[in-house]
Amino acid sequence: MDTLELLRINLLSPAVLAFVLGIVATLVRSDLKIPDALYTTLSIYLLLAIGLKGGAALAQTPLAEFWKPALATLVLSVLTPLLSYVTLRRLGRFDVVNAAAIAAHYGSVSAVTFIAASTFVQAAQQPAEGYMPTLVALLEVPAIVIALLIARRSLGQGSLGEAVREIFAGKSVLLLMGGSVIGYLSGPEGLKQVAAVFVDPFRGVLVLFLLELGMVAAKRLRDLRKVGPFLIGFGLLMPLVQGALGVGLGSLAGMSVGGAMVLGTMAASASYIAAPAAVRIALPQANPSYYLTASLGITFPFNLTLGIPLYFALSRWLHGGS
Amino acid sequence: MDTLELLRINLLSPAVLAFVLGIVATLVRSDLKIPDALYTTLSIYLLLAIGLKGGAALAQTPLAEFWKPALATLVLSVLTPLLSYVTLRRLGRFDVVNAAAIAAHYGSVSAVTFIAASTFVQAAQQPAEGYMPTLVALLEVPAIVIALLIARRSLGQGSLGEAVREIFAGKSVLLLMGGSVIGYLSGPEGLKQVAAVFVDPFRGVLVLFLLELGMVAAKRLRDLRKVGPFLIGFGLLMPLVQGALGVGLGSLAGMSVGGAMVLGTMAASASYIAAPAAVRIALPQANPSYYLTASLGITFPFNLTLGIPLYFALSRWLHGGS
Amino acid sequence: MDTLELLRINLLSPAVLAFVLGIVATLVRSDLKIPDALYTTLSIYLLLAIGLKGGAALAQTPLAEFWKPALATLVLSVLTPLLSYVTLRRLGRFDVVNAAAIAAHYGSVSAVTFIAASTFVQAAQQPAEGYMPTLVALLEVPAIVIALLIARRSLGQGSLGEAVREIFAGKSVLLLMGGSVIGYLSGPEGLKQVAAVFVDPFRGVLVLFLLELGMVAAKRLRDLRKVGPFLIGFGLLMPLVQGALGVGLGSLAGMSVGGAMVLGTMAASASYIAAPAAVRIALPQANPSYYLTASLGITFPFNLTLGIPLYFALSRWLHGGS
Amino acid sequence: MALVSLKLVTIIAEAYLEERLVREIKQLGAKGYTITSARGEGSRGVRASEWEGNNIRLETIASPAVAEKILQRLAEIYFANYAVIAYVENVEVMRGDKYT
Amino acid sequence: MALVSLKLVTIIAEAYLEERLVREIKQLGAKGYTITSARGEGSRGVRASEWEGNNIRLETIASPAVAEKILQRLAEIYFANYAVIAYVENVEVMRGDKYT
Amino acid sequence: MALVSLKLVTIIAEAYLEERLVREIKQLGAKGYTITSARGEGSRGVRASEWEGNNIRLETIASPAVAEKILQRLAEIYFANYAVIAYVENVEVMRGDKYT
Ligand SMILES: Nc1ncnc2c1ncn2[C@@H]1O[C@H](COP(=O)(O)O)[C@@H](O)[C@H]1O
Ligand SMILES: Nc1ncnc2c1ncn2[C@@H]1O[C@H](COP(=O)(O)O)[C@@H](O)[C@H]1O
Ligand SMILES: Nc1ncnc2c1ncn2[C@@H]1O[C@H](COP(=O)(O)O)[C@@H](O)[C@H]1O
Ligand code: NA
Ligand code: NA
Ligand code: NA
Repeated sequence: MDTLELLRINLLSPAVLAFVLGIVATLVRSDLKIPDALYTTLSIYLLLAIGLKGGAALAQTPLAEFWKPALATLVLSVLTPLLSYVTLRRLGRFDVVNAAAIAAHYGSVSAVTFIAASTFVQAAQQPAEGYMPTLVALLEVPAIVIALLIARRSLGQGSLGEAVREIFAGKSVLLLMGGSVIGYLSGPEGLKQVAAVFVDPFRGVLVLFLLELGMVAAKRLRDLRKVGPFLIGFGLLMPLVQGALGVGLGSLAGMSVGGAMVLGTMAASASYIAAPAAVRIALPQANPSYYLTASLGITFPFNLTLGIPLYFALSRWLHGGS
Repeated sequence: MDTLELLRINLLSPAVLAFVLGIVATLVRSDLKIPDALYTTLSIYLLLAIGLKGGAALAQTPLAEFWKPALATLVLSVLTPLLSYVTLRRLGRFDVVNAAAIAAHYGSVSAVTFIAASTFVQAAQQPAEGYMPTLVALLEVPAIVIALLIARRSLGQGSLGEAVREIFAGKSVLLLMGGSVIGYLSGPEGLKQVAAVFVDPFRGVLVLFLLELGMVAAKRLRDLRKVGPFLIGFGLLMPLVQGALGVGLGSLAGMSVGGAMVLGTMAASASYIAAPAAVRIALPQANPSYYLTASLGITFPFNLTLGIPLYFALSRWLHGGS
Repeated sequence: MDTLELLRINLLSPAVLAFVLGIVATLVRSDLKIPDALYTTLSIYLLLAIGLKGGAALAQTPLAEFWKPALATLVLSVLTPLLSYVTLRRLGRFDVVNAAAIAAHYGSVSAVTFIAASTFVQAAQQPAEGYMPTLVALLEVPAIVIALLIARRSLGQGSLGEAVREIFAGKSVLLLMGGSVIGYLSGPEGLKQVAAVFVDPFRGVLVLFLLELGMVAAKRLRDLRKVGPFLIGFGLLMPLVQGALGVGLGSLAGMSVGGAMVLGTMAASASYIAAPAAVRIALPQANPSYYLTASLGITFPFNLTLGIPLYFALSRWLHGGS
Repeated sequence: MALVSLKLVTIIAEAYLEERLVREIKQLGAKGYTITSARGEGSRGVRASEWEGNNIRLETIASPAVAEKILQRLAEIYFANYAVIAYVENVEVMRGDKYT
Repeated sequence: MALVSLKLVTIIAEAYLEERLVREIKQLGAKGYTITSARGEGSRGVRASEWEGNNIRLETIASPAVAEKILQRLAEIYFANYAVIAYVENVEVMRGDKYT
Repeated sequence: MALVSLKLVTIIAEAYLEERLVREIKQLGAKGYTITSARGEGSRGVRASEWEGNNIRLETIASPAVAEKILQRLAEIYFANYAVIAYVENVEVMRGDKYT
């Protein structure tokens, strides 16, 4: 399968097409609305399911196999927010607060992009390692904390303590980590009991979720003019840089083609779940137009459509594939 | 299996019994309430699932096999609203606006009745053709447009343009057609990925949906007195006429026993999803008591309980069965 | 498997761990909230599913096998509320109204505890009889009525008639009994059609439900001080007494290890669905702090964690097991 | 534009009372009402179980006489045993005859 | 604290009209609005299907002139064909310039 | 019927602030509150992500003094950085001592 074929498969997957349908719905001003309760339910479901699966897999992973990828992830969690911050300050001339806020988003992980990548490698017969969801938590949390630390250092104020508490108690991280612990403790046996809800329907649920995200992303696109050309470029190029970094480090850490690719996608993706909540508390002065439009309006669609096949091609190439 | 046995099977299916439970809940003034968000979620789910399955099936159907049923459907989409309109004007002495509003409902399709019919023929080991859901969209849209055109011609005013845009952008048609396109483009492979959500649970979800519809229909029944005996008779007899027409045309077009029966049921059914929305815009003066009570309070329960086995018996008979 | 091992299995099941996660979420003041619509949906789902399965199983159970367990259940439905009432009046010095209100809760059944017990015996390879859900309805309704009758006799007033109507029309009993009738009429064949929704995902759905219940129970715990030490002791010891009674009567009635244990758990559990609604109408003067904190804050977590393995050990012992 | 001055009565009560309250206010002469789902806290701590829902916020526009009767009824029957509060405001409406 | 007196217009209408009403009030000069989902009953019995949602309760704080224009427009276009009611109250706000 | 005149403060804010606002108004002397979920638009265009919810509409009936303190606090801490508006009305309640 060459890269073009991969691209075709990705673009014609039900999930990506549902995202497009969501965009279309907004553009034709349809009265379609996903109920808030459904959106919240799907989010809870996805985070808990990611956690459960990761935890159950971790229970079966020998530490010898896990520590290198874990280390690679921690390195990414330090590098990527710093990289974003410096780029935004130096090249983009953003002020401290907004640069840090955006960096928190690009350092952490988009859960839906992560799932889309996992689904993709599975469809491509190159499934990622089972413990990947654990890496999501490992990348997510430190990246946000570091971005907030930078802002605090520069501003010399702010309630970092509360922000960190809030990140851990925040529903995203709580569900992700809680799910991991449940999965770990109850093990593969426990997971089997709940597979009919938390494993099998996973991809189908993603379709509903992406329908909604398409609608939200399309609304964000209306703000494109407000954010300026630099941030648009940033939203398209930074994922490529961070993605390559992630795929490279993952490969170095001995991960499989699929695993390194998913790690790369995680690095390339920008959070719009945990990060906005944390930024809202620690940096309320930051402008949501910037960080939400960049992460949800630009980077998310880019990764979902073009990024995923690209990172996969890169991972295959690094692993000596065609 | 004779017709009585078919009737028994239909009446004792979980879906029909759930409908009855919904009616009972309303009659005994239970405090049971289906949350709005659940109702909306189920509707989105059913429409998207119908579309997905139809699209995926269409991707595998040769045009040679499809064009005749498609033509039969288009003929129905012109005939049935005209028939309803003329009957209501001539025999029922309805004014133009209300006659056209009701005709729009009886021309278009009730998604839930369609699903119940598909489930029934499957249980009777006579499954309908896979492309049926595509026919739903083909019947739905023109029928509404024609009914509105009639009203406009007679009234010499109104914003038909906007009404047509609204029908296409309306969530029902958008999900149905969007789902079909997704199903078509991602094909049977794509459908398989999401089958655990959009295929397997289909009938079970229908149970929940019919529980709610039972409650709504029972509330509508309270308006029976307001709509008068003519509309009650119309709601019981018109489905028979249109159903027979549909089964006949479907059989002529070479469809199977199950397929012709489902087409007949589609013709016999009255929309309460897409049509009310369209009528609301193009004919706001029309009285909802008429069109909702007739379609949801009378025709829907009739089709669900007695109509479905009848149309099936007719289809078998036309195909030379017992 | 010894009792400790059973305890370990129970405590490390995904369901119990999800309950703990819910408690943790409340303790760390997470912003996690289960949407009301989801909570209601899950409740509707669980009650309907319990009913459907019970009804379908009953359709296959010969009366000869069923009447003894049914009788045992009816005996329990009279004994347990009386026992609670007398204990609360004599030992606890509660007034008539509050004693009767609490007795109504401890007489009836907690649906979620019932499901957790059924899941547990299944995991322990000792599944309960299929007709168990029917027994839930048989235990639930008379127990509440009796408790309310007591209060009425003592108070010499109140609208018992309306309270009884309300219990039957109340959504919990309506869904449970309605589901049973649907399951009975459509039989195992009908159940198979909807199994993908009402059977397979059952345990997974329980995880979501218990996540929410953990959050609610943790909030109730804040009221612990208000209810006083007697009620705390009552909430911990009464389940043991009623549970032993239930296991004993079930074993006498010839039920299996799993069946007697589930009946015991039903007797031990305290309702927080049907009973609060009924009490609210018949005894509006009763203080919800008492009955909700005891049933949801104390007895529910106790049964879920320690009670279930204990009742199982007892049932095995009564059946001559290790 | 002919604006008419009327009373807006807002009742906040446990969801569980919805049907009863609607019946009562209709009997007392209210010609319509609007309900939104709400949650809240007051002097009564706990509430009935989640399964019975949270609070409702019921609004009805009515003549001063009807408004007074509604408040009276609430005071007589509901205030003692249920979590219910109510308040009244003056509002200006169009088509005043619609509400009386 | 400088409180400014303004008008609060509340419109209760079928959910289906949400987008249109928002467009209209913005055109007439409203600087913001808040919507809650509602249900209710009035003189028109039935409503469009459930699938189209129930009622909405739309609030907007505006100057007396804009409030009057909004009521006028409702009376002209909506009152005849749709289930809509509206009422006006006086409210005190901070940062009064935000609303005009 | 003894109706007492009090202040009704309505705060519309991002859902995300719910817990904090409730804590604040209790500290300032509010004896209860009612919240409904809302959505809306004002001068701040975008809002935090959907996952954090939309707006809330928080109502509290309080004495004029407490009402003023609440507005003051909002002005000091929230108006600059968050999407929040607030307004005050006069309402008549029964059992006036319940609110003060
Ligand atoms: N001071 C208040 N302001 C606004 N709403 C209140 C107030 N007090 C009580 N409520 C509402 O009325 C409900 C019942 O109040 P209570 O009977 O005091 O528990 C509460 O759940 C709140 O929603
Ligand atoms: N008197 C009233 N008080 C409060 N809300 C009302 C009143 N009358 C009507 N409504 C609301 O306005 C909507 C439309 O009213 P109508 O056009 O009379 O059917 C109803 O569904 C109610 O939500
Ligand atoms: N003029 C207004 N009338 C009613 N609600 C408003 C108005 N302006 C703002 N709001 C509400 O207050 C929220 C925050 O406003 P803002 O800070 O202006 O974005 C909005 O999302 C609306 O729900
Ligand atoms: Na990232
Ligand atoms: Na039709
Ligand atoms: Na019990």
